[in-house]
Amino acid sequence: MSLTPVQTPIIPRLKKEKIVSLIKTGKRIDGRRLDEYRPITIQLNPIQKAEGSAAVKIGDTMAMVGVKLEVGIPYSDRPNEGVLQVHAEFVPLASPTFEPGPPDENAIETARVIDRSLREPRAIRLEDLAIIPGQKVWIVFNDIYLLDHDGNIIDASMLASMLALNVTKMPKIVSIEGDKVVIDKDSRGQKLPLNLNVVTVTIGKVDKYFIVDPSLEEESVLDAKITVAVDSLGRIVGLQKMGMEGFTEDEVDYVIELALKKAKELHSLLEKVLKNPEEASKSIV
Amino acid sequence: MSLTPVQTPIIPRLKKEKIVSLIKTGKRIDGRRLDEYRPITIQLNPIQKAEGSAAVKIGDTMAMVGVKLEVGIPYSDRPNEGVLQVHAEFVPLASPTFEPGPPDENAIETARVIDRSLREPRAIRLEDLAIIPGQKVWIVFNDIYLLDHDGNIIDASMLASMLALNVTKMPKIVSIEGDKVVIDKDSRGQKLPLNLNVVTVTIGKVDKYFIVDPSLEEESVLDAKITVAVDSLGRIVGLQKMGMEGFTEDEVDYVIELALKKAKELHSLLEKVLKNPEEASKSIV
Amino acid sequence: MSLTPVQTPIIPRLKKEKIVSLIKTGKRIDGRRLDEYRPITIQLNPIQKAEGSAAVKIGDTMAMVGVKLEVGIPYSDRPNEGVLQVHAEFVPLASPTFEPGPPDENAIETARVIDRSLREPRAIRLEDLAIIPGQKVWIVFNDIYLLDHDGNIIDASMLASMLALNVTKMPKIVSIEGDKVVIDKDSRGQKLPLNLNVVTVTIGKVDKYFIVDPSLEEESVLDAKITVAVDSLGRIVGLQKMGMEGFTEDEVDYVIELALKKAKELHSLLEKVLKNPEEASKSIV
Amino acid sequence: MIEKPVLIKEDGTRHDGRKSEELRPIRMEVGVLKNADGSALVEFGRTKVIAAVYGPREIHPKHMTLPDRALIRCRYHMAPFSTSERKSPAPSRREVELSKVIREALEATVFTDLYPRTTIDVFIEVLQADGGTRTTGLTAASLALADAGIPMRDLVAAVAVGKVNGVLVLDIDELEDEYGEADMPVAMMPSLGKIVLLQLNGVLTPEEFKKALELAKKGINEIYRLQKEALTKKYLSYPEE
Amino acid sequence: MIEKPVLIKEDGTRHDGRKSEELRPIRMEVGVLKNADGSALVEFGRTKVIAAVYGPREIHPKHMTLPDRALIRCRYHMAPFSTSERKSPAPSRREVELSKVIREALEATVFTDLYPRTTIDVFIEVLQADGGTRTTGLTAASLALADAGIPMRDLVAAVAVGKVNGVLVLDIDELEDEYGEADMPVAMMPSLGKIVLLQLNGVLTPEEFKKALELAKKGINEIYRLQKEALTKKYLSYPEE
Amino acid sequence: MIEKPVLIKEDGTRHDGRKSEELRPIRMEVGVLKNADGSALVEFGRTKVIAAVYGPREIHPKHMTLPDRALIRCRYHMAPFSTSERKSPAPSRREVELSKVIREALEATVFTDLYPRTTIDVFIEVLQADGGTRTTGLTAASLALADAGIPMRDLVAAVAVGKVNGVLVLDIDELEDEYGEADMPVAMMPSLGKIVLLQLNGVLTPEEFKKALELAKKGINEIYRLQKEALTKKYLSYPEE
Repeated sequence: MSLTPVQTPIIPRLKKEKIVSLIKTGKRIDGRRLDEYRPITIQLNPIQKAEGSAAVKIGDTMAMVGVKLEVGIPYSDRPNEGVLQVHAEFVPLASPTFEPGPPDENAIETARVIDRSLREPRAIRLEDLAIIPGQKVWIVFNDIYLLDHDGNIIDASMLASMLALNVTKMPKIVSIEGDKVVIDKDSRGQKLPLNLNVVTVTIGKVDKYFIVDPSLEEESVLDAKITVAVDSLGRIVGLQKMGMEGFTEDEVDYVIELALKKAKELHSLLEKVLKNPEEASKSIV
Repeated sequence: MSLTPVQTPIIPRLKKEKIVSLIKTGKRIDGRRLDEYRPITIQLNPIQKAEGSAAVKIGDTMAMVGVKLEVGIPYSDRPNEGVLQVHAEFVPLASPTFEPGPPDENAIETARVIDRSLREPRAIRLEDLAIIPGQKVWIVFNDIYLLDHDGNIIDASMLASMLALNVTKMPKIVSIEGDKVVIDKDSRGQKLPLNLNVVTVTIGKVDKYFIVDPSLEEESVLDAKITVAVDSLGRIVGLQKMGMEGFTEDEVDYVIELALKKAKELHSLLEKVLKNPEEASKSIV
Repeated sequence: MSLTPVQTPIIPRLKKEKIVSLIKTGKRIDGRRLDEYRPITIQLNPIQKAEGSAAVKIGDTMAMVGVKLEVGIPYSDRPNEGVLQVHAEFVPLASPTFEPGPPDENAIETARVIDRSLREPRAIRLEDLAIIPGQKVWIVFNDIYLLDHDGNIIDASMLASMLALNVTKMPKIVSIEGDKVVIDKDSRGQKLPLNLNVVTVTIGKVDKYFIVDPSLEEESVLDAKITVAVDSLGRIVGLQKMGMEGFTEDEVDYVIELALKKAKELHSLLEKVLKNPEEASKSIV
Repeated sequence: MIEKPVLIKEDGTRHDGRKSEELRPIRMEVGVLKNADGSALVEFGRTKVIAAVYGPREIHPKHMTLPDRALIRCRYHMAPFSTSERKSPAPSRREVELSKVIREALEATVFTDLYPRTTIDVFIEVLQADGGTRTTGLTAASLALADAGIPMRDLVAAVAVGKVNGVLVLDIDELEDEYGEADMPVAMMPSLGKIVLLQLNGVLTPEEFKKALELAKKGINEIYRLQKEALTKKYLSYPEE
Repeated sequence: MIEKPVLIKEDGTRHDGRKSEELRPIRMEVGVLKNADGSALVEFGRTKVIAAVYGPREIHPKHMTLPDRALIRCRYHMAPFSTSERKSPAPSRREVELSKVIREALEATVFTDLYPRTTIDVFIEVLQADGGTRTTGLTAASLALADAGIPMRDLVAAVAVGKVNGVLVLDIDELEDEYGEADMPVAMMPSLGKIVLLQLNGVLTPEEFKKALELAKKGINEIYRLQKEALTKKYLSYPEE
Repeated sequence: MIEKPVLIKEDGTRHDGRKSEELRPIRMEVGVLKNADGSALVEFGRTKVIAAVYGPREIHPKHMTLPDRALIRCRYHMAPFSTSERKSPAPSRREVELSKVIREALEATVFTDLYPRTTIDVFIEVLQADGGTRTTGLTAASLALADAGIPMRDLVAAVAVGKVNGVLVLDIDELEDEYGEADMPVAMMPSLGKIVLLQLNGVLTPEEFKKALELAKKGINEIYRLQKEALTKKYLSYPEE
């Protein structure tokens, strides 16, 4: 069952009013423009034991992704393709409001939005991940781990996922006998085959105003928000409207246009980081 | 753990007293005789995607059953037989007192009483449902779904199960290679092989009086009840005493006799419906 | 999550004070010496359906162990060895403070301490329990069932485990075809192959004093305790410090020495019982 | 692996004979359950969904109470026999997500501040799934809310638009969803012109997205008309029966 | 698949040498546990069950309290080593059902209205299962209730009757249950002549049913006698020890 | 099955070049998270753990409140990508046990009686597991408690000693743990000389145990020094930044 969420942590009413009134004058409480992301910091491969990993900070929101590859069985309706599994854990370390336990609806939604945004434009070349067609394929686990929650979890998680997938190197296959595949986790060879990159842009609505990359304080005053997934070809590859209010058609059009613009910036950032990983990667965890 | 149930929804004491005092004069609050069922309405095959299905209304109690067939592995102690799985879900849509979640003890008891009543007289010819003996057999899922609860869930669920099994057509087997069985869910051929029909008759006890097919209001005043499963040969193929009081031997004898009589009526109804499905089937869901 | 436990059942403060003040004079509330076990009673093979079983009473603490053997798949990193599985259930019958449900942290800790104490010194010759190396091996289930809790659960559970394993006889293998192993549960042949015996000695700390085999009342006044597992060669094969206080190094040294001494007594008891099972085994359950 | 079926025929019609902008046959019935405070059965083609509303009623446990508004609790759930492969009754991740987006869509329309300290429970059971179950469910849920007499800003009407062989089509069914390129469920409060549910599972260019949204709106207006008819039939025609 | 064993020999005796109307050797011990307020160990042949009662005691959480009577909570549970194949410790559907029918049988005899706002907890642990575990468990539970000093209308005594090779037999064991045609567990409050548990897992003609019930009653009276003996032994012979 | 690697080379050094009594490179950072009241990141070689503390804060549900002291809640948890084989996110029995022994070690140092009726929550997340995760986690947790300003009797510093090819070695890593003969995690309040966690997974003679404990103490004193440095760096060097 999905329940109306209780607003926690409680942001004082006065602060909320200030956030809203600032937005109405085109300003934000942390000094940003309405269409501006917070500073983005990136660390590549913080986890050597993962086949690929990345940590991303957008402002104080910190998300990690570890990619693991294992040999498994394909879905029966896709016998010749690898399997992508996206999971997200919002561990209680990340926020005073998170509880230990299995993923709640927000963590599940985050994982599923990112899963679809990767799957639909075929960001990963799953068709190249069959080992024994129909029997054994690579399972790609994309595990999202949220370490600090300061708003806009999805965009940080998507960026970390895309970066981790880009730096993933596949374990070597040592031998295949019958349907037994032996791999060597400790020696990694080829890069994970990708077709293209995807980013998400999340835009919040306050009254008639729209803000990019809402922080946690700002999320508490949002009427609703939309996450738009955009691939490196400029196509819309995912959409998720969230929150307890609606959008007019014109508002949706505006949001999409703004998202396409911001997505370009994020794609540039991605490319820059991946071109010069040593330079661009900072120590986060 | 099983706990003394809390009586909900609370029926006013005055109403309860009226129900009881009426029964003591041989009458019932809805005008029925003590040994009379409420009107029974039947819909065959409301769910085309199931291999067989039926909806049954007894008064306002509405139960659906969908039968699905899948290929699976036999029980190790019955390697040459198909597998019957009966499950019941009392979804929260059906009553203000039902909660979402896994089946509670009442749903489990309902499913198990029906399971045994089908299994013991070999209502389904499970021995004809082996595909590759010892390795692959048909799994028959008989899923009971309660949509509206107005008392006497078991009899409605049993009737719906028996009807759904009678109209079930088995998916065609496309190919068998080694131990791999390929079936075509979209083309159905043979009928599910049955040996006989089974119905249940539930009789409630109020003081020294006995009522057939208790409604929800009546269930709130019952001391106890017995469900008797009777097959088309007139044999007793299942018994379940429920409720927090006992029966004398004489009372049990009376209940059994009454149940055997009412079972004949239900068997006639079953036959009539199955002989003229178009005519007898009404739109329920 | 692990939580500070609530002290239940509540032992009156006066009684606690008495227990402590007695200990400080070298005495115990039940008249024992500080380094003395309560009387130990043993029953061998109370459960004929288990491959081996034992019940042990230490004072009023009663623990049973049933050992079952099944054919299963080896761990991938130990393809040529049998598998040992130790589980403990603290059923609600055993104490007013136990709740039905999956094992809590205390039951899990007990099972894991005993598991390690058996595994590390290779008490069971797991290497002799492969049936088809790499494919089928014996799974040894050592199920601990606590029936009455009067303190020092671990030592009673360990004793019962060691005895049950000693009297375990393995089911006969009827046939092996390919990777299919057929066994006959009803005829048992060879003994389970063991290398050595292990016992645990649990010692509680109260202020600067140490008591062996604390009873439930005594456990309520302990600052902390240590369980020392000792094998029949006199080696330390497991350690677990428990409770919310620390030990100095000197205290640890003292505890270890005392444990080694008491372990010898328990090993003698074990040997005596196993040499004359008929004589030594009493009826417990 | 089954071969991809012909989804758009040479004459431009779809595999089931519909035109690209045509809805499936729709059936709506209001007040189909006795116990529920409100209920509705809605079919879009073979997709069959039943929704029930209980409330406003007391909340247990009490600590979940909201002081200034009604809590909305919503469960989207599929019957085990509703799908081709039997569905396990345990709630899947998909059902958890859909329960959330459906609840959020309904939050926008219910006047929850009229019933503080209560809960309004919405239960959606998919009896047969043949594409568009979330939109059919949302359409049924808003009818059930109306049937329960719960004040709303507007009904919610919903439909999924798809892209199939490059063609945008209205109200896709399961086959089109499985082999098509995009599935975009949309829900609106039609009189207020507000989009309360919007998801995209697939790939669209910005231009295609605009057209798809227009197409959804067209379908939603038709569904809205049918919803009002169904309510009228139950509540206004009553004396004539 | 194992061949069906000979269940009724030529001389009419059963596989274990019993006559058709003969009980297995029965052992009953009352007060076997220290912590429980009442307890009993009962064996019917190799079937071995221990029952404990805690209460009347306070309920947590409080909201489960019944204002006018004691709550009864009952758990029937099997030890993992009690069966031929190891039983997973998680409660099975069978254990859930049996906990319910055992609880209902006990509800009929306990004067629950004497202890409003409390709970009486009955825990039944099957240590070895060789047929008739629910009836053995119920027999043990009613002894444990008596041992806990809880006022009851009567003891509950229980036994299962079976039909094996067409013959009605008393107190069936696992082998007879597995290969027989019917298993009918019956529990009674013998002095009051009330049947408080009645189930049938199998096929009986109406005539057979009548005879089976008579046979059960016969066994129950004998079990009842043993129960009273066991209680007497504990409570009356005490000074002699 | 992989062949056992050379763990102690001919020159007495270990597989990674360390001497037997040498710690891995250690990194400690305090205050790394925004939301948590206190936090710390600690690395022992490739083992990387982050710990956060929330509290003292209110408890939900209320009935868990302790009247005379703070409740401590502690969770040791591994990220799915932290291990060679992906770890399922559901808590394992191992994680349940380690949460308990870590909590008990912390109970000994926190002045819980200063904050009655509150909870202090300690969350330990293993980001990369390469041996010694519980001791690294405990070291991080005590830094996080200090960072949260929670009064403690002493810091807790911890390390695991191993026996590898018969040699006692300090701060074993995963490879040494897997192929070695013993793994003994030890945690102390170093200034108070109190051992607050002690486990042994392996076989030691009484003499070896004594030596192992001495070796652990040596490592713990070094770790303690680094902890104090890390806290000083954060709190005293602050004005210089």
